[in-house]
Amino acid sequence: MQLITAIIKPHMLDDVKDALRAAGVQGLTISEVKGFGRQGGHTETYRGAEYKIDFVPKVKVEVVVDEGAVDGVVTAITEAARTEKIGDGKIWTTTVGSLVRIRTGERGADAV
Amino acid sequence: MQLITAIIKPHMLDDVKDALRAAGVQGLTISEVKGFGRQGGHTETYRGAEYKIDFVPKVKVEVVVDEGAVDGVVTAITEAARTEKIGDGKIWTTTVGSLVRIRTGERGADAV
Amino acid sequence: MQLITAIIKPHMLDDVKDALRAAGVQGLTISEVKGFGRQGGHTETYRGAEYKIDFVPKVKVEVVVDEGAVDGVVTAITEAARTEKIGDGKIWTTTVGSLVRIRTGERGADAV
Amino acid sequence: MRQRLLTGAGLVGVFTLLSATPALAQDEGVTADAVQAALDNIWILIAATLVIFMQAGFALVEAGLTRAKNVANIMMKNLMDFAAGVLAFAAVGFAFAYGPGNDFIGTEGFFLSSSTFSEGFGTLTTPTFFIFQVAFAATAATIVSGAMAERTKFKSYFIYSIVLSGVIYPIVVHWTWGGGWLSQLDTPFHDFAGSTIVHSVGGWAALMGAIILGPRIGKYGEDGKPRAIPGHSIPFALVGVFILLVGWFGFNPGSQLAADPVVGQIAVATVIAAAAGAVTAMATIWIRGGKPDVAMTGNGVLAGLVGVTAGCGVLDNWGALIAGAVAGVLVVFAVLFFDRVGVDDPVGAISVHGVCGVWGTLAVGLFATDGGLLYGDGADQLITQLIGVVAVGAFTLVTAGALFMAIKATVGLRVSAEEEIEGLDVLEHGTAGYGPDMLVGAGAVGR
Amino acid sequence: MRQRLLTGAGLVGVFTLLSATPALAQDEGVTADAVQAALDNIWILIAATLVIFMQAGFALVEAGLTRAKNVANIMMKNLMDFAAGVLAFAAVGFAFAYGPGNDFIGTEGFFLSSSTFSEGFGTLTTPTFFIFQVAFAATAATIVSGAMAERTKFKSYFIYSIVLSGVIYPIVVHWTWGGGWLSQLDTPFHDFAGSTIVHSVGGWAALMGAIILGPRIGKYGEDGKPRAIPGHSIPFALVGVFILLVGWFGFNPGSQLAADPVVGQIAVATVIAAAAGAVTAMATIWIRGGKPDVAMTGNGVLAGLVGVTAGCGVLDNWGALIAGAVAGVLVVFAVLFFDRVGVDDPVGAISVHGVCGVWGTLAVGLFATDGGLLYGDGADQLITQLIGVVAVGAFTLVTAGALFMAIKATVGLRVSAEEEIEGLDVLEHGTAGYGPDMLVGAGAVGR
Amino acid sequence: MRQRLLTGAGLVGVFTLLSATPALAQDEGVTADAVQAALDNIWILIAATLVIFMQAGFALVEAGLTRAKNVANIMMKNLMDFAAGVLAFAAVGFAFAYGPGNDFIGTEGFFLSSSTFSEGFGTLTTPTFFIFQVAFAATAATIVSGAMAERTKFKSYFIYSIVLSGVIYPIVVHWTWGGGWLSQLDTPFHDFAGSTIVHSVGGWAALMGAIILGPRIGKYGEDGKPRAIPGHSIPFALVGVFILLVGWFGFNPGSQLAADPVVGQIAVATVIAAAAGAVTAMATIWIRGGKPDVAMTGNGVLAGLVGVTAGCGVLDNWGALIAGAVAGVLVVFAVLFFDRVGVDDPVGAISVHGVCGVWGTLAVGLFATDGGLLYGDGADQLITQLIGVVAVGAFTLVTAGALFMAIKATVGLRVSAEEEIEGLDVLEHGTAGYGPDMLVGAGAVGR
Ligand SMILES: Nc1ncnc2c1ncn2[C@@H]1O[C@H](COP(=O)(O)OP(=O)(O)O)[C@@H](O)[C@H]1O
Ligand SMILES: Nc1ncnc2c1ncn2[C@@H]1O[C@H](COP(=O)(O)OP(=O)(O)O)[C@@H](O)[C@H]1O
Ligand SMILES: Nc1ncnc2c1ncn2[C@@H]1O[C@H](COP(=O)(O)OP(=O)(O)O)[C@@H](O)[C@H]1O
Repeated sequence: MQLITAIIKPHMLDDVKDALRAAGVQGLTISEVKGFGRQGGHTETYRGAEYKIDFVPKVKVEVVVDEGAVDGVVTAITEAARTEKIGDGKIWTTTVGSLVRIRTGERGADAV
Repeated sequence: MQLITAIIKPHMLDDVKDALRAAGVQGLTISEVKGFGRQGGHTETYRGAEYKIDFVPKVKVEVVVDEGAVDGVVTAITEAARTEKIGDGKIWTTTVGSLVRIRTGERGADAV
Repeated sequence: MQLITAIIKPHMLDDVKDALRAAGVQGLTISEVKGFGRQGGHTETYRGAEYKIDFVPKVKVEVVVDEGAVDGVVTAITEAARTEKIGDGKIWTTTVGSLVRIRTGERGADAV
Repeated sequence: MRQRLLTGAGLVGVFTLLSATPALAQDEGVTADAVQAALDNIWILIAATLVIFMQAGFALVEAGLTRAKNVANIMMKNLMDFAAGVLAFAAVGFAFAYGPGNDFIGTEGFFLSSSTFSEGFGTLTTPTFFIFQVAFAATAATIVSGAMAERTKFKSYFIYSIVLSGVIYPIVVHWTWGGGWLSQLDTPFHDFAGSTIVHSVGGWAALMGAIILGPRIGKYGEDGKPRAIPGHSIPFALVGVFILLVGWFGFNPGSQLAADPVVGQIAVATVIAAAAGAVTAMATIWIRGGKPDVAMTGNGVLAGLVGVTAGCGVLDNWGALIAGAVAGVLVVFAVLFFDRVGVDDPVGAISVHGVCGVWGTLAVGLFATDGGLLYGDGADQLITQLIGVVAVGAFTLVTAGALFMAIKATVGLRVSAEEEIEGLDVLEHGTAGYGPDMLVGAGAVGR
Repeated sequence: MRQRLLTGAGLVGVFTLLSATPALAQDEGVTADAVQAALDNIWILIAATLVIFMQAGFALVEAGLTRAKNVANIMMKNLMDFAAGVLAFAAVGFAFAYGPGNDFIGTEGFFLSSSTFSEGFGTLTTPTFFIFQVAFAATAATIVSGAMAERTKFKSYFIYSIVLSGVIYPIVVHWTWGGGWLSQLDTPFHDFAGSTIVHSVGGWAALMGAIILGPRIGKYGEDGKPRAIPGHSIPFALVGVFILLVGWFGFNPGSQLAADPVVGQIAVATVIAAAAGAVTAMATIWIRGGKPDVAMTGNGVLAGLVGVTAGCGVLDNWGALIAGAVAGVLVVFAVLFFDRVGVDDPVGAISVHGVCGVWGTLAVGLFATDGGLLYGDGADQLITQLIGVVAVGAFTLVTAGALFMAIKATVGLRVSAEEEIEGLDVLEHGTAGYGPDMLVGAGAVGR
Repeated sequence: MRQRLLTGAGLVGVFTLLSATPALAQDEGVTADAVQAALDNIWILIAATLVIFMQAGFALVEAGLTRAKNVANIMMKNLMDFAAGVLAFAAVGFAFAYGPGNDFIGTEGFFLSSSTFSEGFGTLTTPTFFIFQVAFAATAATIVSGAMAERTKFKSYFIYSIVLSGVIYPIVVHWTWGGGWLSQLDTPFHDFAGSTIVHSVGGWAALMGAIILGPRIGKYGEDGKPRAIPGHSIPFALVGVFILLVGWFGFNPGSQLAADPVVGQIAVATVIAAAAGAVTAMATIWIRGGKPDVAMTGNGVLAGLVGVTAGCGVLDNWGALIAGAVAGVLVVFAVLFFDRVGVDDPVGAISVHGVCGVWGTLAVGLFATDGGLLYGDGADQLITQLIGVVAVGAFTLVTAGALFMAIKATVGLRVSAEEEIEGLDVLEHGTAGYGPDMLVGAGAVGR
């Protein structure tokens, strides 16, 4: 099994969620993060003084999926989250050793 | 070493923390996340209009432990976080290559 | 490729960011987390009653880097985040299977 | 007055009597008439202060019922329609409203010209009268910001608010309180404290603004169904409601324009209507939507208040109760209606001030203890009230509509979609309205 | 009045004099008595407005000292106990309190019957008197919501508040201000602005409510020790305290029920007691707890105010200082005491209003410059004060207790444990009180 | 008074007349003079209440413009400078200010000694006069907390505020309103409501405090350039501004110290200056910084108000407009200036109250319709104004400077760097000002 982690633009979340559902994903976990990258931050002004906001709000999506589903899910996210503007984000995968569903204690693919 | 990641119900956090301590865990990191899954969201009403809350608040617990401790810790979390109602969450493990304690620069098992 | 995850003290973030930039890192993602560890929490008082704050605010830094850069980056973070007081945090690494840049669909090292 | 100049706040020396103050004059004996005049002026100044306090109430209601990313913008709009409104009303509005002229508009007395207004207004000095009137003008103007919230360019709103306070509202005042044609009908138009003159002017301008702007991004689903966009702070909204309630004790009783013991009854009518509006609005949304919605109940209080504003001087307690209770029901259905037909009014301003303003004005024709249809006094008053409602409504819809179209065609009315999504605070004003320690990740989740 | 109906807010035409206003009447000469009567009515209306403003203060204090997940609920309770209270008091409460009847209760004058109350109250018109009294009734009712916060069903609270404003509080008023038995003792009971009549009625009802409800989930550890559940917004709580302080300048000086220069001294006593309460509460918690706790100091201000409310008309500055200072100490120990014995009062309402209300009432017997024990005038007044405290306390504890038990047995008093954990906002009212951009992950961490 | 003691709030029985109240007295006929005196006292009490309400305004402005981690601390400072200020001013300040003595300081009348002040102040009773004056003292004191926010020890601030309210401010009052040397110049110093006496005293004390404390950690980059540290809540800041605006209608018109119809004009001058200040400050920062900054516009309102405070009794509308408009420009440049020279004033208190206080005082010398240089009356008044500005400025800078140095040398003035980074709320007061459900991870990100 693989954990797919995607950093996306916050306002693309609904599209990504829908795409993942369409791709057969039944569960996922998201969190609010801030990103630093090529997109750069921006300068704000307050009472005449400036300050730099280096970190841009992003949403992190985490999904554990079966090996077989990895490519499909990565593609689904890539397409749904793409605006073609800088800062669209990244997706990476890591290998999951074991997975447990807390409610039932099921393990492995059954737990997804 | 393994990184154990658990998604649990927020109000089970105290129990999980106590169980982990009892299992010999000395450190852990948590964050606030939102989950999407079988549990489903719920509908709220505001000024007569409805809207759907798809994401349910969850807490993510991350613990890095020695290989030997993995099973015990996973079991401890599973038991402590279980309410047997849908939405209890997941636990997964990934392999950690190296671990450093920033304060001392210690590496590996010493750093846990 | 490797995902480097660092748990650091919030007020060291600026230093860590600068050190990573100096080490050639072009992108990273951070999030607000809370940590439990040797540092312990503290007791607060409110209207004459006490309560224990077990979790201490921390910042989690995640950076995906090429194999070759891992050691340099880990060292950079370790040095920049160190205050030598308890609670400085941890760094761990996990292996990334694949990495995609959403905007372009680039994969692997090009996507970093 | 030289003397006063010399003595700071009036104390010439320690332990001597105050000099050159009315206090001294009293030693020579003041007349009861003079004291009554002083009392009238003091009371109206206090009432005006209460009405000005309503600006904080409006700001809080509107801020509370919109999203955190636009909070600085909405506060700023409320501040500036007051500031710009005061200057515009002083420069030209007051002359249009109360200056000598024809039946339609005042044509003299710009810049508060003291020669034009040398006689004062009854026992009220011109400044006292002005401060009360300018507070009303600012109220009319500020109603609109809520309906246009979260998507209007700041610059454009600024222009609108100057024209409304300086021209549109004053003309309506001239027709009525200013002695113009509506006050000269056989059965003159009766709007004691401004259900139509103040509130529905604001409400209709808000309607045109909301229509011409279009709804906020995300307000309607792909199926065209309205979606809730919850406000970011119910406590702000309800504190705002409380403050408005308090301010209304200046708004309604102060409209007596004199310190007359009758103001007690006006206040009682006001509080009964507010309470009734709260209870019926709560009951209505509870029955219709399954829960006692808090924001809607807050709207109910305001609906009750607007509903009794026209009649608070001529309704008895039962009349006030009905005026308020009906307004509380009406506001709920109006909010649902505008939502359904695609008019996106984040705070319910059109329903509260427009719809209930109309209702309150008509209620006078029905329930006035002297002149009301239901008190057996015939339909004369009711017909006049209808004429007033229609005339003021039409005038405001047309002029405010033209104004917004003109602004749209020139400086533009709406911010870019990107700015709307990001929030107006950063892009229009430079910084977020909440510090990074308060504002959770751009409200991304669950939007 | 027909004339007024015709002329809107009183202006018949541009630049003619006001018609049919007192202003005109003055041309024929008003009497000084009439002006004083007008002044009395205006002043009491303003005082009533200040007291009504206290509703915002209570709402903010209670919202600030409870958790974000229940903020809409607590605001709504504060709004509805005002709205329902106004209607209940107008319908029956005012008659029970001030209507003709026996020594225990008024039995005539329901629905503000104008024939019953045709004579007014001294120089005050019945409406003016009513608006001041209804504001007091709402105050008594609203005290309770804080003590029962975060776990009470909205519907049940709504019922409670109608009964308190409509029946329980009015009966206590009848005994005292209404001329009933406590005012007819040889040495009549003295409670100038309501330490007992308003505040401790609220406080004792709050005590019964909190006991019958039981503590919030998580308030007591497994060892039975109280745990702090910090409020979500100290700024709300302290702004609420400031607003209450401001409102008290209507509450106490207004209770003179006339525009008499003596109100200045009442205000000075009030402000000195408030300041003293703040300082001593801060000092007490600082010494006991190691830090100058902000919420407790806010309670200290209110304690000082409640402590001087009974005596503000008869204490000199030193008496006021002591009344306030002792209240500031008392409130801290009372909060700690109730916490320890398992009565969970999230905002300290029982301590502030109940305990300090008793203290303030007794302080009259000790420090009244005329009649006080410590001024050598014997214990008569003190004994009467004790009788009043006990009688009112017992009556309120019994009736409020019975009321809450009855509600518990029928519609139920407390929400389900799940709802309590989730927060009352979503489940009772449909939406969270804060938008998703403000509310951090359900307060999960560190709970 | 015995009678009153017996009868609670004045009702001896149901439906009997009020006994022993002015109402009864009136049956024997009151004189117009007595009614005017009652009116004067009532009005000044109301004005004082409005001024006391400004405490909430200051608290909100200061809380809004600083960070969430220090919000409880700033609220507490605002509360305690009021509480401590009231006690200190009652104990000694009032005597220093208005007690008999020499041209420099009052030396009798401590603890509001009733024998010293038995005659009252004109028609005002001593308590009425005191309540108005103590509200002013608290205003002067509270100005400072904003400039010293986010880094001052609570204990040290507490000491400062007692000395300012009890000694420094009263001495300045004695020189002027108290009949001292500045009021005895050939052309006496004119500061109607306290641009210099109240505001610039606060402003200069704030300047010394900010300098002696040094800037907050992180305010200046390694290059020495000022960095913005955004406040955590613009809505708080702007509601605070609205409240201050409302309070100013007690501050300025109340300074007439009598219920004179002229207060209407004072209020008009006040509102025009406030509006002008808002507009010009907005325009200035818009031109200079590219965006209409909200916090700065809020400062503009306050600048306009401070700018007209000295002259509101002697300026016509045009004068008020200029006073306010210039203040609005001035405040922006002053804020930028102090920022640049390393004086870290998080809320702009020095600029608003110090700089615009000076401007407002000088504006009297320029624009007073009677005595102003630009009205052709020569420079006498202007020179006096300058003398007053310099004398009060020098006195305050020296005494406040000495005070802060003394505190620094003894209990210390500034919290530790660690505490400053963590936030003052937890370490000084025991808990965070916001619950865990509101406060995002210690504001770590983007700091
Ligand atoms: N090496 C990295 N490791 C972790 N996160 C990264 C990395 N590079 C970029 N990110 C995340 O992806 C986001 C987008 O990256 P950015 O370089 O701005 O644009 P793009 O996605 O178009 O390349 C960043 O804001 C950051 O959150
Ligand atoms: N495939 C997944 N990947 C990541 N997180 C998941 C996944 N499936 C579920 N989750 C997380 O677990 C939580 C609980 O899952 P859910 O399907 O609702 O119930 P249950 O745990 O009983 O199966 C979700 O809210 C989500 O946060
Ligand atoms: N085993 C672990 N797994 C995950 N996070 C950990 C672990 N141990 C510690 N941490 C994180 O590192 C932080 C610092 O650890 P702590 O034991 O307090 O001090 P130190 O870093 O000096 O050893 C903790 O607050 C927690 O966030």
